[in-house]
Amino acid sequence: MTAPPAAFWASAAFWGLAAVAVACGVAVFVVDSMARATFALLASLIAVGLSLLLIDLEYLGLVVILMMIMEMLVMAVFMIMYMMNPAGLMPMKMVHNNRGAALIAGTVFVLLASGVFLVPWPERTGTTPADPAHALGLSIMGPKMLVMMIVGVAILATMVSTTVLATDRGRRRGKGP
Amino acid sequence: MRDDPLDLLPELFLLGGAVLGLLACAFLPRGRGRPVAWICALGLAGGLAAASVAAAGPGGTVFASYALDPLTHVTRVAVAAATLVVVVLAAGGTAGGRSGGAGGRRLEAEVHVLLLLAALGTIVMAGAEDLLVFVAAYLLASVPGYALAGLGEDSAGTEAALKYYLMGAFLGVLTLTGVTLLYGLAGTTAYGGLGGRLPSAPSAAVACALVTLLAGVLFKAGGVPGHFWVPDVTEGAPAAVAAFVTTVPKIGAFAALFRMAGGFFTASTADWRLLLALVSVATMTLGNLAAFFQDNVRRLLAYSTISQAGYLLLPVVVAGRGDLAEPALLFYLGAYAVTNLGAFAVVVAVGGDRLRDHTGLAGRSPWLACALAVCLLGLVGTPPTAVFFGKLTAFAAAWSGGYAWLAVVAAANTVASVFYYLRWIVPVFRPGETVVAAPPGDAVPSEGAASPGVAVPREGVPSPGGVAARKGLARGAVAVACVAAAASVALGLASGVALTLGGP
Amino acid sequence: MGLQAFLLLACALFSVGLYGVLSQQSIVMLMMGLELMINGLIAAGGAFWYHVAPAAADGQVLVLVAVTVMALEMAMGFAVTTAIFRAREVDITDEAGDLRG
Amino acid sequence: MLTVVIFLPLVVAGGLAVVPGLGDRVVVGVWIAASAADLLLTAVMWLGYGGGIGYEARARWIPSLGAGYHVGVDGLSLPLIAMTALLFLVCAVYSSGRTERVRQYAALFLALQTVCTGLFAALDLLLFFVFFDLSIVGMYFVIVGWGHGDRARSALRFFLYTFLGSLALLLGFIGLYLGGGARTFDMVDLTRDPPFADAQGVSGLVLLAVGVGLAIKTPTVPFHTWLPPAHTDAPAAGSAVLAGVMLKMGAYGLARIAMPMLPGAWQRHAWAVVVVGVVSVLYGALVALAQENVKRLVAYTSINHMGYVVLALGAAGLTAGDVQARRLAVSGAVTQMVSHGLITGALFLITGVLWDRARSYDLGRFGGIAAVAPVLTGLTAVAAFASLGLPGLSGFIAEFQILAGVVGVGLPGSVIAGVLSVCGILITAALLLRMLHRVFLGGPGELTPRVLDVRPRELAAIAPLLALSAAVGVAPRWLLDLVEPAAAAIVSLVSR
Amino acid sequence: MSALAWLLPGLPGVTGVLLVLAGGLRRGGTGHGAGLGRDGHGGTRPAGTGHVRTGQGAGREETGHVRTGHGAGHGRSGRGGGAGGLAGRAAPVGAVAVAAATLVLAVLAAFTRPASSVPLFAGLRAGVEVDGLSAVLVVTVSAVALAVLVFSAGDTRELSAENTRGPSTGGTRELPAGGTGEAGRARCRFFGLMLLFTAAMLVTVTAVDLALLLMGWEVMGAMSYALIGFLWRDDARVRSAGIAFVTTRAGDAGLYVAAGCALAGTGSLELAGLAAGARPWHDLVAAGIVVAALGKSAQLPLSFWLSHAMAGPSPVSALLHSATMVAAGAYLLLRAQPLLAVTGWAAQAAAWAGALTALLLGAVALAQRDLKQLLAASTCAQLGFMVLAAGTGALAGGTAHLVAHAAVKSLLFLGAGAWLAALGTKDLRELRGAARRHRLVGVTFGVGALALGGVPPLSLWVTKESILSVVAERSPALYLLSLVAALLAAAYSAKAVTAVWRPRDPWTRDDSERRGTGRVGRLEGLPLPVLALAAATLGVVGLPPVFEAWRRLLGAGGEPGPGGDGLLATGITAIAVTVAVPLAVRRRAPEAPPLLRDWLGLERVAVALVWRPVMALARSLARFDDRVLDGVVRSVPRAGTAAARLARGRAEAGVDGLVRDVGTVTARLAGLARRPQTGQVHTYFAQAAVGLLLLAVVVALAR
Repeated sequence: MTAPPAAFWASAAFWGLAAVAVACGVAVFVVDSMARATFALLASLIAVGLSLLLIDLEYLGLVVILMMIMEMLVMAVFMIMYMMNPAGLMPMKMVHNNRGAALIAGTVFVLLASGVFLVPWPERTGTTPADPAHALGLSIMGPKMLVMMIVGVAILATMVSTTVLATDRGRRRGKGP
Repeated sequence: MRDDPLDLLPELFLLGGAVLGLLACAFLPRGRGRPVAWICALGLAGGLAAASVAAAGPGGTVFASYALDPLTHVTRVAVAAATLVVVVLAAGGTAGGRSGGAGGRRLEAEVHVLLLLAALGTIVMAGAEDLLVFVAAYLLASVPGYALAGLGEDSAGTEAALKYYLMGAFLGVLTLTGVTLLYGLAGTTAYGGLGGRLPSAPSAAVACALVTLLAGVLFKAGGVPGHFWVPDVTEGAPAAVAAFVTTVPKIGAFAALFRMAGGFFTASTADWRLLLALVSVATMTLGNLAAFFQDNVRRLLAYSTISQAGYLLLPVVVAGRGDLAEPALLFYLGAYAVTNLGAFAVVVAVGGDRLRDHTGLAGRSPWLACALAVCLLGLVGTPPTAVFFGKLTAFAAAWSGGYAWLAVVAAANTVASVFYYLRWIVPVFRPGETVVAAPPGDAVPSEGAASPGVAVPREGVPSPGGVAARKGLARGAVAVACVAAAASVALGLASGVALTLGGP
Repeated sequence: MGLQAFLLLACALFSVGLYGVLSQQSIVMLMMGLELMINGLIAAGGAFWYHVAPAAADGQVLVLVAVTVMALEMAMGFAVTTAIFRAREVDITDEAGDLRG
Repeated sequence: MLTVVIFLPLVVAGGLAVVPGLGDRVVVGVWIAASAADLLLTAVMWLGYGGGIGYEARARWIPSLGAGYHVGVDGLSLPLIAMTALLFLVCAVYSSGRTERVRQYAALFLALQTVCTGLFAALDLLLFFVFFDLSIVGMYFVIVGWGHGDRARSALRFFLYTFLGSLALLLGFIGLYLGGGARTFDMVDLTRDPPFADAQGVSGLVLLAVGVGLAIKTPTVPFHTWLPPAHTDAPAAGSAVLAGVMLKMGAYGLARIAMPMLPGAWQRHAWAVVVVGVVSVLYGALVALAQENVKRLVAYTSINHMGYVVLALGAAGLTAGDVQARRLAVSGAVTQMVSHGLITGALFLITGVLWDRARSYDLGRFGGIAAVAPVLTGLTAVAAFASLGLPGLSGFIAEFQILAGVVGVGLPGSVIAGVLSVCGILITAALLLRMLHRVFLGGPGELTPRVLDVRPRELAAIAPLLALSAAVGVAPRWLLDLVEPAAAAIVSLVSR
Repeated sequence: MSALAWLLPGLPGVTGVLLVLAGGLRRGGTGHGAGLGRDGHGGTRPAGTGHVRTGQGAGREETGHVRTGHGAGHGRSGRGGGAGGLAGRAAPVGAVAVAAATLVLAVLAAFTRPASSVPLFAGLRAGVEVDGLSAVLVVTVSAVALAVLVFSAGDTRELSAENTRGPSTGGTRELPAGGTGEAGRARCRFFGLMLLFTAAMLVTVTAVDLALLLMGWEVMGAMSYALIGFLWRDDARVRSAGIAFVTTRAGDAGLYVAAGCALAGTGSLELAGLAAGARPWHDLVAAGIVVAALGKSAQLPLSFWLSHAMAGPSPVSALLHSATMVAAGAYLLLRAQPLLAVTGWAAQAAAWAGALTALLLGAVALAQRDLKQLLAASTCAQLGFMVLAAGTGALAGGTAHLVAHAAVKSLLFLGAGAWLAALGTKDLRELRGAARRHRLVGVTFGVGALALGGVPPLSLWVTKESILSVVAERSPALYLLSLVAALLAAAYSAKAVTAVWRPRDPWTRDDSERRGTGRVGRLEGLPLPVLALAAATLGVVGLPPVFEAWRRLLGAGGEPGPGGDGLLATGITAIAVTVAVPLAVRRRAPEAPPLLRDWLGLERVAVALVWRPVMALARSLARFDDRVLDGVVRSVPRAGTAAARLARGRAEAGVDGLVRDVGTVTARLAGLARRPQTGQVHTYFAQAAVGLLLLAVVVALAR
């Protein structure tokens, strides 16, 4: 009995994370309180972020985790601010067209999953760069600069939009961005 | 790599206009939105001028993912011009009348900023040569739109915004799925790289990826099955915004789709032409059928824009086959934008959404009635309006690309569409009925753009007296309608020039 | 933990999210469904980068964009929800059905 | 000059629409003057015409599509243009007493005049189509705005049906455009090098599209059902223009576009065209025979008369037959177009007089009008006899050429077609005499006392049409000298 | 000289048109005034109409004039009527003058033989030429026309008074209101139409090609319509006119076909070249010509229209039955005789049709009680001889018979017309003693009738025999038939003579049909002796030297001319029959079988076999047109609207419940088609998802 190689641990970690991610994802729609759903979702997101760490994407994984934590906190605050059921005290099950949705989702899953195994994915070309984060930075400063520029403007637009929409009567209380 | 920011001067003008407008919003007192409108209009005008100049300049790819070619140039010009028109329509709403009457809300000055941002996103969408740029631009083009739809802050407007947002978000995620799949299949997101790698990819997977990618494009274009928001948003949003969201995003979406189709669809082994042809048939048929018995002119126009999207898909279907497809698409887009804006301007001017609000319009305002007739007949495709030539070239392109049957279906659909356009035109020229005075609580100044709350009578709830009861017609909107109608005819008559410019 | 495994995870998340999107009445819950779908895409995007084309950073940018999209869509969603909640005390899609036909 | 003739009415119409505060009298005066000026110019053009394509004008329009502003006249179009000018003048005179929204009415008619003239002068498919479509729109507004009865419905039917036809036509034009080697919409070029020289199947389909589009406009059975309601509910002048001018657009298109540009397909399907023509002749006549409504009756005779034109054009494609006879038939077809415009215009104006007086078209409620309106009766009698093809009036000149030509082609089938069509002449005679008897002769009917005789403006409108018909009937050479070279050209083009 | 060829028909034609136009013209709306005054409708709108008439002084004055004429009463010579009255008085004079001039021209043309042609259609010329046959006919036509017009100038009653007082309208009060203006216009129109009628016949007989011939031919038919229906207030007369026109036009259709076939066969429309065509074509041409001629000449089976033609005024009958219209058919067959001979069967057919008509219509004539009907049937019978002549090649004999018969028949009809005007009847029983009361008419009528019966030495005896002698050579059967027909001719002639010459008896009534004038005008009497003289003496053509010249004139081949034996036999028979009939009639007038009285029931057969089916077909087609064809067209938008209704979706249908209940994707698909736009975002999502899924599947499987 040799000790399992690193690949085994990695694999085991991945499957564990995957199980957590999917289970938490399912839990989002199973639990009967919105707050719990939020935290289930956060768990799922974090599990995926962690799984990214397994494939050399440490930077991105962390980004995902951090952003998601922030986002979920915002969501929690939001629910507490506005929603009628902040504490998730009342049982909550609000679905429509449950069977149809399940059927569609199931079909999609079956099709996609079969695609995953049937499609001959391309061979790997090139190797992982020594520092993926550095490569990402170069790329953002290079060929993908426009993406980030547009994303920036989109963030600006979102700020304006949310402000305009969410504040009562436009700029009554708000100022510019 | 070319990355001279001057190549993006038109986009920068728009961005600058938006930012300056935003600053003006922050410093100007409430209710004084006119300077913002001017700033934004200037930004648009600058963008228009810069785009015109750039059209004569050298083409090529800048920033490794942005194309400068006729497709981009025409989109820049068309989007900027159309947005300018909408700004005029919206400004007419804010500046024209009483401030904040009973139940009425005026559009905030931010509307112009949002319009500019959405226009910017639309343009970038058209010019994108990288799927990631496209996704980002999609986001940029969509997000302000959601806010615009909900600007009225009334029940209908927010519902419109909600639906718009939900559809956009969902289909946007699907698009992102498509992008991810394509990336997985090709290992790159640039159009050029995709074109090189896709031929070896399995066709079923590519087909799946293309369909999901299409979801967002069809959302912006208002095509089946991404069309569901169109009627609801058109009805619920302020009229000027409705004019914007049914016109401008379509331009960008079709330009982007055409670029994708020519760029890497053709390289794939999937039968994407069939895919688009099916979508086209479904879109035009559904749009036409659903428009048949609309009593609400905005919904009618909304469905008409859906059917127009179906026709617009014709040249895209045959992208890359023959030299007619691109000029056909570009010309049709311009023609459609002008004509559709004209029709919406009439709605803004009249201020009433029900068909009967338009009865006897010819008696009240013959010019407006003529403009409406020209625009609607233009949408039918009656020569010599511009849409006719658009349709003509589109049919010709489809035929020469081997899709004659699609042209036949489109022609049959056109005939069906005559019915509902005439349902609108005829009462307009009927001798007018006496206009009933509106109850004071319902009376809102004529700025249709400013009054979505009452301009949207619910079905089943009779709106006593109707909103047509208003005495005046919004002057700015009347002017816009007449100019648009004249432009529609002029563009048609001068289609030779337009096609020559857009063609090469 | 090959490509297929990651993709399977992505498929599962995507499908679960899709189910949520289609079935949830509450707008916020629906948005959570969307997030789950994007979550799947993040997993898939990262896996593709690693297993298909690690040389270029396209996949990483893709993940980045996906995260941004998620954040922005959420922000917008909250704003819209706020607006409609204020306008008509509703946070359920089924009750926003006046515009139809 | 031709451009002036085409656009003069439109300019005047624009003026009428824009200049405010014009009295009805002034409007009518301007309207008549404009139409008269147009007729005068047309007459000058006729006198100065020297064969071939005359008064040709070309301008770049949409070079990238190979379409241009290209107009010109030849022996085929000049008579029709002249007839159009005359008919519109006559309608202006006829309508001069109208009080209802005169300005719009006059502007609309003037615009329609431009459209109709332009269509006949167009030498570019796209230009042709533009005018073709606009004629539908204009006539739609005429019917909806000034018609009577169930006008909205009839007008809608008219619009939808003919619009369908126009789209079929458009598809056909696109086919011609794509099929030609030169990628052009120019009729002259397309005629010189007919497209689809070697693609039989496609050319057949294109011919089908073009043919259906034009057949709806002509109209031939079974595409005619829009015609009777549209005519019945249109105002008299509208009916006159619709039947007199617009029906010719279809047949003119066949002769101008379908035959020269798709000669092979036309030859292959000539028998089908002949059959359609014969059926239209007989069907139109028989259905007209059973009508109890004067205007519907006249409308159905239009189907009958246009059937002769289609028959003759079909026979022209029978290349196995005698070429002289085919020329005769085509010349007859062109003559029939002119003749039918004059006669049916007069007949519709006459029914308009009846409606004006009695608000009815019911055959059974009139009778013995000759006693109270002798002049009207006389005019009707002349028009009816002209319509049934009495020698000395234009109908005979046309129909004799057609029938003799069709039979003279000398194929068994053409003889049978000719014999069957001759029966059409007979039925037409019976039905028109029956109409004459029941409305104008015999004992007085219920509505007869209401019928006053023609007013001067009505007489001035109807009489010139009949006089011209008689002029063609007695001395046809002035017309045939113009028509025959064109007919010969068409026959030689279709025989390629 | 060529001008003469055109002038000959042109003179009466143009004059005719002018007269008709003059008859139609009114100054300033007399008709309005008349109409208003008569119908008591004037009270509602006189001011308005006055306005509309733009207040022309003349118009008002004349309206007033007519109203004063109202008071002045019935006078035909009343001062009212203005232009119409003036034209009415001038018209007869002018018409007679023109007819006389035409006769002069005709004689001139007969000697100078002008010919001329002009281009008509591309490569086809239209020409007129006076050759032998035409020369004979133009003179005959213009002479008879002159005689009839002179008679008409005298006969004013039937044309004017009758016209303004239709039987169906009754009421004498109408007569004066229209005043003499309307009567005068009617006379104008009448003479104009008569001249046009003559001109058309002149064109027909001089035309050298089928196109021009057809023109004259059809105009003649139309004029016959206008003249038969001249008294238009009477529905029956108008109907008769219509029947006459449509029936003859049914025959004319043959000429259209013949023209086409001639074009196909010979490349030209020349009458002279018809026989040269190739095999199928000249048969078809001959068939067309025979059909046309049989129709025009009222031969079996189309004879019935001639019975209806009696509805016209008597002068019309006189002209129509003698030298124009019916004669045109015989003329055409004589003209086309070479063609008929070439085909063989066509000649046979014509001969048999002629012989049978002569026989059967002779019997019909014998069975008539009405003088004009008797004469009409006799016309058919006599034309039968001419057709027989054309069929057997007896060109000279047939032509001679045509000419002589023209004189005889116009004489007889004018006589009958004179009596009708004077005595108000044409019933044979009421005409007893008519000849004794108006001696001139009686004697001339007697001469004519005896000539018609073939009594020696009068003209038709000889001319008929000149036909029979040829027939005898060709076919015994035909000869036998024609002998019997000749016998019948003698019988019906004798019946007519007997009827008018028997003394009155107490039961004889005047004015059984209308009010007679009781007298025969001078002008009416004028043409009778001349015509009687012609009827009596035209037999000289049978004298061998004359017949020889006649044959040369007509260019006929070796016809034997009337033979002595034949003449003797037919003469004696005719005399015997003529003598026997009055005796037989005196004893007991045999009741004729109804079938014969009713013209063999031909009309009923035609109505039952042709008209009713055509009308039934027309009605059913009209229904078909309204319901089926149109229905199909209508159903398309209906289907479209139905689909649209479905597509639009309904709020009240309980969408939510429905959509929740449907569990399967396929059922959802149905929901997608029916009501996509539910307003519910989640249904939008589902639809979009399913739509995209399906698209993906389809496209993935497509390749």
